[in-house]
Amino acid sequence: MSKLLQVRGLNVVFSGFHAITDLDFALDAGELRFLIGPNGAGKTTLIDVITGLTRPASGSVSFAGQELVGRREYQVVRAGVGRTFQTSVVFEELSVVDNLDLAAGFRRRLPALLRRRHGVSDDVASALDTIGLGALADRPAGVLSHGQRQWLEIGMLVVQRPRLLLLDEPVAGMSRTERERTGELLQSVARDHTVLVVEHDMDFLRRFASTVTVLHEGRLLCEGTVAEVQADPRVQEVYLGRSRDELDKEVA
Amino acid sequence: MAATKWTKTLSILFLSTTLAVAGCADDPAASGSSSGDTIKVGILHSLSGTMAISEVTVRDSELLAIEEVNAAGGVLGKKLEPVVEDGASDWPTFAEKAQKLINEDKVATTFGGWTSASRKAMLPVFERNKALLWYPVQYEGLESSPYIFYTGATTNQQIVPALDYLKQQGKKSVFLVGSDYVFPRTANKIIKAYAAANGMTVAGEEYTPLGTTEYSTIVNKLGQAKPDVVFNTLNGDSNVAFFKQLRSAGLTDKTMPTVSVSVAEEEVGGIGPANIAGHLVAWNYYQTTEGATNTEFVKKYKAKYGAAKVTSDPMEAGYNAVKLWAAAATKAGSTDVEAVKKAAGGISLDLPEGKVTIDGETQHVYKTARIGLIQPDGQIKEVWNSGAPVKPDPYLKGYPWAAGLAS
Amino acid sequence: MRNRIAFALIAVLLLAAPLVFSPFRLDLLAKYLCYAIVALGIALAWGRGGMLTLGQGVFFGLGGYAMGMHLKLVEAGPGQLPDFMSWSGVERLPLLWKPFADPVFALVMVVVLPVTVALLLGLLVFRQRVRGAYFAVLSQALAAAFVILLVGQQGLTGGTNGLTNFQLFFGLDLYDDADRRILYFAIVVVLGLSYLVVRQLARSRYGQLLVAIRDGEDRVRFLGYDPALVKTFAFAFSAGLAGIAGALFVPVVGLLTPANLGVVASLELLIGVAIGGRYSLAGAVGGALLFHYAKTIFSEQWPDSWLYVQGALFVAVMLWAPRGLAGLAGQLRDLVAARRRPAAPAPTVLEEARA
Amino acid sequence: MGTLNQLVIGASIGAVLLLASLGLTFTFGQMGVINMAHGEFIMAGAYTAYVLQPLVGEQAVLVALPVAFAVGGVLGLILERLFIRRFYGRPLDTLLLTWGISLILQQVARDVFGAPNVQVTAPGWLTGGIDVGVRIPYNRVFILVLAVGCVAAISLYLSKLRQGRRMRAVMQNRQLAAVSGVATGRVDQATFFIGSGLAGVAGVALTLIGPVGPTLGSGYIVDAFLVVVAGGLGQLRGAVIAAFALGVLNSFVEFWTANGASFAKVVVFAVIIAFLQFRPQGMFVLRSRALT
Repeated sequence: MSKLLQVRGLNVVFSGFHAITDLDFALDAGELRFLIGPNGAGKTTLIDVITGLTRPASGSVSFAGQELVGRREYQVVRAGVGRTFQTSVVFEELSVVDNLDLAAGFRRRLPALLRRRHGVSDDVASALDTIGLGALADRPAGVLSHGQRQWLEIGMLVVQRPRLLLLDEPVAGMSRTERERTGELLQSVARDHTVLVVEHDMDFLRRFASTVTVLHEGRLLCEGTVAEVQADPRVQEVYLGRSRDELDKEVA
Repeated sequence: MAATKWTKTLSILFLSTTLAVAGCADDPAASGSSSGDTIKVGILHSLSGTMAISEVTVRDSELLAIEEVNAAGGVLGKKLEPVVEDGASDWPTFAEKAQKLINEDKVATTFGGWTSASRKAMLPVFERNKALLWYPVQYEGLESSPYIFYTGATTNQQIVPALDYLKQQGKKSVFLVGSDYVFPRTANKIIKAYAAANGMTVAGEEYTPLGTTEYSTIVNKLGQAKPDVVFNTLNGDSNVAFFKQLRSAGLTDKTMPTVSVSVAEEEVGGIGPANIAGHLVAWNYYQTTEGATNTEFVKKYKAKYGAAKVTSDPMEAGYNAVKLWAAAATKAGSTDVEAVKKAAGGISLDLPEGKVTIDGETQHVYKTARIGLIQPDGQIKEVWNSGAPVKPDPYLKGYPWAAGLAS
Repeated sequence: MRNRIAFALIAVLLLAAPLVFSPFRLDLLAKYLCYAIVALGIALAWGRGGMLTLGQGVFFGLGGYAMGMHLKLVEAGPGQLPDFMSWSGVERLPLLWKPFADPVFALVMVVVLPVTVALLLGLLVFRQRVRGAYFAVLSQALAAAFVILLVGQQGLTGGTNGLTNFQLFFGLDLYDDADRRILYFAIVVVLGLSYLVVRQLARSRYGQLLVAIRDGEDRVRFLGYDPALVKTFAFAFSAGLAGIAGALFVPVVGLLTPANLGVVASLELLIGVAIGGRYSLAGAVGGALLFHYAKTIFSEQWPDSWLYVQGALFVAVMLWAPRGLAGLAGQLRDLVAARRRPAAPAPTVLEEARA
Repeated sequence: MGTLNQLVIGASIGAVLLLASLGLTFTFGQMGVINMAHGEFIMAGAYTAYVLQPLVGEQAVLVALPVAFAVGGVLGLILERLFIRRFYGRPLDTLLLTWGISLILQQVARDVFGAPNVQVTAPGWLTGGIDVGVRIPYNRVFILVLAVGCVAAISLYLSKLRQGRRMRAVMQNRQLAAVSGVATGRVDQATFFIGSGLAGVAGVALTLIGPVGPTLGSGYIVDAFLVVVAGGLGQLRGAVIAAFALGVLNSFVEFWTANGASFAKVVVFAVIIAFLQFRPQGMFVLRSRALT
């Protein structure tokens, strides 16, 4: 079976600095994959390249048989790849429902756009249900807490029915209970989507990850189940070859 | 946006505007000019914006003239009451304020305008309301509105005499430099026609946007073309930059003489006499023009506005406008527009520039053309004059070479 | 419901204005209403879309010149040249002018010209993600360049003098007060319709999308929209409104000159919106009326101090009421709320900090 | 021959543009603040030379350079402390705010110095010129040297002095600089002081070639912003190249076309729009991974 996402020979250079070097990476349809690695490993850069934000020096990114390199961001989204950012951006002046509706409507043509929203579409209603913000549906998104914003962002992705979701550190800065909720949300989303999660939080990783890819200094270090990866000496070196302090910082 | 919030805001904003505008509608000013013991006259110049530099001085001299008329007993036994409005260097504002002076203040006549554009903006307003405008600045001619009196020079009283002078001096080639608007373009059209008919060549023609201060390229072109003389129709600030850059490029009044038609005593101060001394200008009046009337005018002007002030041609033409209108109204025995118009023709007064006579047919005035040489002290010395006042000919009908210019 | 009552009330007030005002003051009001139409477009482009357009005068001018050219040709009569051409030495009617003799063509051009220029500029700059301050600077340069272009083509455009002296406007005699009243009513109707259309636009999904782009253009891009298209549409729409306003301005004021659409004029179109409140359509309309009314009053009463007042208005509004008069109520509410809950994170308005 | 002349002239136009826009690369480029009152700081510099003239005599222009730097700088500092400080992150509001301030400053100048242009006399040694086919006036050489000197001083300041390095740090990442212990408020003040001070210096230089009046600055402001836009945010070398490129473009268009001065302005605008099609961030960009 062919891969949903296939990255081949990827190189990214920022004015002399090699952020990613000769990276090959693949994702099967239906997978929930975690991407980890110390700072500067190239995790976010990889996501940036897939979504068209960063142009690689060389290499290809094929998604369901289409080449993504060279496409503009919105074209990548239309091809079926959605992403979130480390710092969540929701539209504070719009209500929660309007945020979701906006995300859901990206395939609407102009005449449909020019009409006002009447009622809530089924997609939006079910997304609202999934992320558990039904009670706040008509409040402006500006009043949401940090965790709620992240969920709303995930909801905005889900409602677009992408074939691949890229989540960049979804639990960073969250409280314990929020992390828990996010994890559950992640699992329910992963049931019918392919998901790639960039995450630092080891605890979170152990609880919710199945397969993990480790990047280090722009190269692929290893891939496997959580247990396999944790047992890999190279990973231990990368992470444990440093002081305890640094590690804490890294995973915090 | 909360729905109720904007509703309230809009209502409040609108109501306040409406009430305020309504308040103005019953302005006591609308009482009319003939009532009471004063006659209202409008004064409409730019007191703000880029043109304020020039126009404020014209307003001042017009107010001086009104003061003098009042001191001498007024017009028809009534004192003149000036209503001053600001055209703000903005042409629609001129139209708007002209309308206000006519409709709300019911002025007997209006003195105003400087730029050609401001006159063109006001012209329909005065024609529509059959009201009178006195326009005090030299201009491009080709106009003769029945509701405007032109007390500045038309082209045959300034540009043509300047050309005659240059020809007489043996200048064969002329380079035209002007600001990009109506007066320079029309003036240059006339110059080209004149040159063609008089064996002169036009070595170049350049226009720069109003307010341009970068003249190195044009100065370079001048240096390469090496004309006998530059005919300068630049306006305002551009003159300062032009003359400074001309001089620093080593082109002096000897190697690159110029004749300017928009540089008067006021402007010389800003340019710096050192930068422009020795160059020529063409006007109908200088502060140094001889005659007791002018001595008196300069004295009074300085007494009122300060000893450091200078007098210049447009100021004098504004002063003249007030005096001429007062004489016409007195002769007509009324401030009625049609009566004044009828009485105005042939009125002749001794004014600072000499004898000035209204030409009833064109509603322009007879003026003596004068060529002046800028002195190191900033004053302008007359080096040539037309001998007698020149009959105004706004359409240059009396000049065969100009046939076809005004189609 | 209350909205409708307020709208009806204001409509009635505007329609009753001719009973109260002298023809001169009515003309002024008509002129302010033209500016208010422009203000609606600016409120959409700037308030909703975050595009600070410092060149709205260009579109106002394009609409105005399209109309002015037609009126000039009607004035001159068939086969004749407009007055300014003869004194500019133009002997044959330039090709550019010929189609404007047709009233339908001219009316279409009133909208099409500004919209085309806005589409072109919008697509060029927004696609390259030129925004925020950069866009503001470019739009201002557009206004500066456009004025220079107009002034330089005296034979075509009337130069600095512009187009003046109109007596006829589609059968209305502009020298006649009764006919001018009809013109006034026409402007009131156009303003009302524009208001309704822009309001519909602002409340539609498109309007929300525009606000979303203002607050997070890149985020919207990752929702699968092309922000350049969305912004260009709003920009072009505001240009179209400005064009219509310009076309109505011409018969009201009786002239149109490059000074009406330059850098300063464009900023004046903007400041009314800023005063009234860029986020509120009604505020923008009210602000435009108020600002231009203030300009008239001040320049009549204290002409020398007008610049101080105008400058102080800019400063005061930006300093104390960035959401304008319409936002003051909300601002007070926020203030009270902030007193009660000192640590409340008041939602702030985001704008692009970088181009 | 003509080509060489126009190159030389273009360079001298470029030097004027550079001087007028140099301060903006600080305030606009480094802080993202659109200061429409920049032109009025230029004007203040020019009037400084005028005021010093009766006190100093012929060399007023030279003495005025440092004084005008201080005058412009202090004006900028006042502006920053009183207003701009509250406007970080709201650049478009700053634009309108400073536009208001520029109107007020213009009227102040009109009330203090009068509406007509005043006259500043250039020192005698600046009146001549060098002949290289075309004559380059000494005052143009002076402006060129001054511009180059300012650029050199600034780049030294930015690279060698601790203060300057802090400035660059704040410019590249305000938050990071702040948490690293840089007093960003202090740095902002310094940036504004220098940027506005440079406007003052430009004003003195402009008295040599142009009019000195209340609207002196407003004539340069649009062009100056275009230079910064074309050059790239906060990029000194971008501004230098853009200024000279625009200067040369201007001089060539003006020279080779009839009625070129009007045409040149339009061409410059079109070229900048076209240029931004392939370099939307200006000539030089700072790479950053931040979103928006």
